[in-house]
Amino acid sequence: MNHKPMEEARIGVYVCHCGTNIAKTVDVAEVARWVGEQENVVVARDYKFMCSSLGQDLIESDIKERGLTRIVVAACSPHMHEKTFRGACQRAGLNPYMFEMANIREHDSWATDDRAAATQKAKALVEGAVRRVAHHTPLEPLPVEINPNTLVVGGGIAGITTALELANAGYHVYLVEREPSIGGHMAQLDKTFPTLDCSACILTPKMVEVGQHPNITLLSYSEVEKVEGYIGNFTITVRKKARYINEELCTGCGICEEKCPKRVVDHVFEAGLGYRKVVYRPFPQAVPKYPVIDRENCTYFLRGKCRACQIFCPTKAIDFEQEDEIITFQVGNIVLATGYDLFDARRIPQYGYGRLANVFTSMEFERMVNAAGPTGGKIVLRDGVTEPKSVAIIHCVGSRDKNYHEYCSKVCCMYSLKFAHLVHERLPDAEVYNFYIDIRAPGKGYEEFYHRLLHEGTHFIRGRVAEVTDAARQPGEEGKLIVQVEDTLIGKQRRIPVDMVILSAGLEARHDSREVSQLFKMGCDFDGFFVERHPKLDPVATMTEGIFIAGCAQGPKDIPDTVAQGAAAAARVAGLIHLGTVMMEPVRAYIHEELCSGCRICNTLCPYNAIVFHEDRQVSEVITALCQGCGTCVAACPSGVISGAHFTNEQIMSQIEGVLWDVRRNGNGKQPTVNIQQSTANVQQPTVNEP
Amino acid sequence: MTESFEPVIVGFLCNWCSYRAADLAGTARIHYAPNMRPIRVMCSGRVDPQFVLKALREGADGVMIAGCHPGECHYVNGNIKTLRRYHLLKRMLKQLGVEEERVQLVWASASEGKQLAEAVDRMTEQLRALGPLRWPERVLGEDGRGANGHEAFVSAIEPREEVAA
Amino acid sequence: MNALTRASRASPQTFMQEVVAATPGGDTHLELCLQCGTCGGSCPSGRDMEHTPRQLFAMIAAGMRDEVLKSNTPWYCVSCYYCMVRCPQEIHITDIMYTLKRMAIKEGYYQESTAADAPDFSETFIDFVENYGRSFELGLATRYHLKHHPLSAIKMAGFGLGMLARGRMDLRPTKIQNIDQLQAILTKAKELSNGSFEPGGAS
Amino acid sequence: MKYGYYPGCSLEKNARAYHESALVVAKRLGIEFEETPDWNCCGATEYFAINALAGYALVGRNLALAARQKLNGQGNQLVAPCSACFLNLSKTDHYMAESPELAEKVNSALAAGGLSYEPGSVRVRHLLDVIVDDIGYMTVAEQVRKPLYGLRVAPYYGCLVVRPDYQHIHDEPEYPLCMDGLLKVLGAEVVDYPVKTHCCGGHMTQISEETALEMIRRLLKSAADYRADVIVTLCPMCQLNLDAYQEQVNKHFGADYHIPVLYFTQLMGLAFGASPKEVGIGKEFVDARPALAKIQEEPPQNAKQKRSRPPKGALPMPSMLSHHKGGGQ
Repeated sequence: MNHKPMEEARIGVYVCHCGTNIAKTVDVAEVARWVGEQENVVVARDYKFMCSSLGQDLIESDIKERGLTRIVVAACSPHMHEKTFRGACQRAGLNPYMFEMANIREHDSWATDDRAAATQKAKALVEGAVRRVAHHTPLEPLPVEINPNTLVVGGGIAGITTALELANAGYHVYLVEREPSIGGHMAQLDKTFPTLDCSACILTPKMVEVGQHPNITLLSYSEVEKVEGYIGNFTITVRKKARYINEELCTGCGICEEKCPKRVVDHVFEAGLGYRKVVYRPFPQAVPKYPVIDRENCTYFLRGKCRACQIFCPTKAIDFEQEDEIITFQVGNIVLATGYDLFDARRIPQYGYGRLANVFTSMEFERMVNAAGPTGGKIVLRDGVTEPKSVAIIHCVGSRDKNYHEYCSKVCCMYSLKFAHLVHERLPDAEVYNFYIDIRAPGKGYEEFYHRLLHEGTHFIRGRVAEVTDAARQPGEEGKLIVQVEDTLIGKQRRIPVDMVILSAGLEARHDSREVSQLFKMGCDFDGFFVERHPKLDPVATMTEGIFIAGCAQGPKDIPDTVAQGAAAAARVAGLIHLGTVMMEPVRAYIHEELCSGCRICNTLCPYNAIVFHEDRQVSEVITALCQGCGTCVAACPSGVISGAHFTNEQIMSQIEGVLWDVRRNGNGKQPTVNIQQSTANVQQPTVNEP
Repeated sequence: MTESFEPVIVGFLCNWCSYRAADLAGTARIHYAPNMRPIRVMCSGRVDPQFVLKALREGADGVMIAGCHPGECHYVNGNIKTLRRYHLLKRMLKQLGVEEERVQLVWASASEGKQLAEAVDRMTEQLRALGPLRWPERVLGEDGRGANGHEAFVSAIEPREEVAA
Repeated sequence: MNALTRASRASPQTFMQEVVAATPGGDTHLELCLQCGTCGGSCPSGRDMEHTPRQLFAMIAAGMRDEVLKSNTPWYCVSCYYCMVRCPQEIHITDIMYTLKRMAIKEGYYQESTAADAPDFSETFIDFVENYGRSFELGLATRYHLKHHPLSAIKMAGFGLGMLARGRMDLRPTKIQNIDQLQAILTKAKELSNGSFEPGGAS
Repeated sequence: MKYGYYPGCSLEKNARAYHESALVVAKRLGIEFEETPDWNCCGATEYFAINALAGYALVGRNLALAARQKLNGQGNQLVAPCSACFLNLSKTDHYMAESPELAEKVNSALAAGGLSYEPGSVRVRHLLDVIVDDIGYMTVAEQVRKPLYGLRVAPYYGCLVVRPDYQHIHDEPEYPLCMDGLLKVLGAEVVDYPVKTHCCGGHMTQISEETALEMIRRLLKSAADYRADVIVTLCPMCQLNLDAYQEQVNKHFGADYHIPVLYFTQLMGLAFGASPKEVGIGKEFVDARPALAKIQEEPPQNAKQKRSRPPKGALPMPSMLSHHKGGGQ
């Protein structure tokens, strides 16, 4: 099984310096010189920046002038520049799949300081690519039509923005929201920083627009259950949960809610600070306007009695018999805007939330200061009447802490400043303390807002709070909550007695984000946030074609950033719809029918059911449109008659031989005496100089 | 600088998770042993046991197969199939007298650059301790016909023309 | 093992590397200090320390060797581990305090600190352990107090009588049977740690 | 169930009451202890300050001896009732596993005495954890003969059993509830003691009396503020500091605290029907008898009443996270 390269292979190899990114660690000139001596290699060069237009010109002119039939570029990760160089090949008239990339930056020069070992590894990677490319065959990308409808998951400000952008551009959108109303977290807020505009005033018109838009199908109180297909052709199955309200008949008059005799603590919209009825709309401006019966708490469902809502409903819209509805539809693209969960402050017991009555979370405080909230906007202690004379606001609760979340939640500093302002505004005599590690105020008008709070007389104490306790030590502490902290600017431990403590809880990924990412077959990082295609250059696309992300589902961010990302995702989707078709990588499996034994092992292995068995001919066949190119069937075929385009056995076997050039017993390499010195000292600081 | 044995590891990295984990390790400038030479496959499920045997036969001292975590496969469950194959392969290699540590299956998501780098470091350490594989001597025996009385077995996985070469 | 730990173990160059190298048990994460003050805020004896642990870490990073080793801070550490479990960067603070104590003793710095007696308490304690295999409260209290606080020794005498009266203190130390074995182990351990403060240090 | 038993120096002497009551309780609960032969001191908080490797070797000898005990075929479990002993034993085992370098050096030292220790071969347990986790509240409840009705107790855990919790056995290092649950099973009224995991000062009484007395005062004040009759502890050092120094605290701060400090095993023994003498009552400096006299035959009236409803107009109170503990076998 010695894989002889095809006769006509004339290979050009280009070793990139990437400035000093590669050249500093890998002896690029030596690699180019050495590979020039290898079989089938006609041209071998090293060059400062291969991805530059001059670098690409080099490839193009060599193809034309030297009659190259295959190209290898040793540079960065193919995820960075494979497309770039394929383009160069194509412009020179070479099929773009006659190209292979060797990753000697991310996988080599950046991963070690040892020049000798890095150079040796670079040679191995380049030789692997050279041997592989010799077996490449011309391939054509597969065109796929794009269905112009789009699914948007999540009806917070991110999803609302995406849906409206697309709908206003004339495209149809299915907006799926889990809760009874759209609006998301933004609907819970009172004021928004730093301009202090009223959150509801700017959000509710957009919610209404969504509810009335002819291009938007709003599926609230619904969840996506199944996602099938691929870019251009997704089939979506949604469960529309029973509201027990006939939407045709309901006018949204609210009488049912008024008459319902039972109330429960509202842990969602009111963040646990207030109550709601069992038949309820989360808030008066809810979109859609229809209420929902909370089956778990409803007296009728629990004991078969009551029916107060049904008795009083003027339009007979209450329907206890209603069942969940399963809806299926087709879309071409998907935008996930599923938002965030607030960090559960009870996980840090030393801050006392759940034990000490007057410790509140930030979301509780948002509801408290909201004029439509449980206290009508009055700032009071848990007893509902006493106004606090002193308030402590603790930053970084659950954020910037390896025990919980290592990342900075980005919005807490600013909303904590906003809270301080609101306390000053409503309780002018109250003392306000902000306990912070660093004040992070990067944004338009943000730093200025911080200065405004300094002016308003907020006490800023730099130190992460150690604990909040009711254990008084000194006379002044009796009956108070004591915030114990190191004032790091003084270098002394301080104990500040206050009446009220607000915990500025961080943002975390939705508790079920992992399941959601699996449902949509896309990536989720360690913290549970969805992974973008590129952190800088492609922040709304994902690794999965046709699936985009927006808002806090991707990572903590404030409203302006969320809106920008929602609109960006819409623009990306609109671009694809406008294009009508996309080209897909032709990495697909193919069964050589004449050799197929009909054992059917591959049939059950395929996760996409893309392999059908023809009873008449007793052979299996891959449906190209369904195949995603994973290659599992290729590896499993006992007769070895399934080939995976661009990942054939010959290609991989040759690559194995190549990467082992120096240790092969049959190969041209001598037994190596590689001295790899584990570098220890002088660990480099990461530098930001990616091209 | 010490004159010590440096193992060569062939790494089969899945395009969606582990390959990107290795990219991330580089981007984050996490330094780790340069002994692993990665080969990209679309899914760890594409790793044919033949590839592993080929690599060991061609002089690698170990093979690392790296894929997405179970339940996070880009292709639904390709990695589960890898896992099953891996266990069968391990059993076979054990019979041939190849130490367990030489073929390892690792899960690394795209965000786990550090974990992947640590896995490479760990495996490199283990193989340094084990020493070179020396497939011909160990598996084929002096006469190239199988060292442990596995002639038939060996001939099945070891194509004849190669043995002769 | 992280880069700092690796570099420190190989050949400590900075004061921070020295401290890391002398602290056993995996990565100390000392280099990750955010200066947030969780340690200083949590410390039950923090009010009597000359420097909060946080300040000490900044001083270590700044290479202020003399000031760090003269500080009373490590000697006021009560090993309650509050700082260590609360530290958002998972720094092994308590272990680092032990390291600083060892370094201060070795270099004689502690005599200048306001907790100059503390090392002697530890040494008196382990002296009994090394000779008998068990601790001996009466002996410890008598020897330590007579040496350092002769006045309070009188007060302590009452305390000791109370302990004796309640059967909570013995007049003679208990000796383990195989004291030779223990002494051989400890001698060997000290020999192994020679030249460094800790296992796995510079060698 | 058979466990190795490492009493430690304190239980031999000043915490004799802990030792005696632990044995009484163990017997009633069917726990069998086999003392590790010829154990030595764990070094408390002192040895690591002088020589770290010798400190680990000192503890290593105990682990090596415990590993040799070979108890009823099960993986050896070693119970240490003293917090400092518990921490030092589990810390040494943990760090030896974390750092092969440390393990190698400790073993070279142990070899000088003909011993060796493989990290992980002994599972170090604290007595409280054994009673709550292995035995369980149900079994404890079955043994209660004289419930502690009417006795208000402040459960005091101190530091080293709950922190740093190398083995992740504790429900919550900041606000543990397992001993609270145990004391409730005994019929006592458990106060929500806010400083339950604060430090008693350890050896600070010997280094800086001023610092130490203040730390002890805080604990006594909080117990008094919560009107506790007894502070219940699981650590000899905590018991000694709070009990033996209480008089000094009173003198120093002009206070008047009289709060007896008992081991949880002493209260368990009493509830199981043992005599005060059997469980070492009388060895404490602050006499426990007046407090124990408050124990009633019947549960107090107020405990039977339902929790009073919050006043009208009050905002809902969030719940605490619950960690299930005390399931038993």
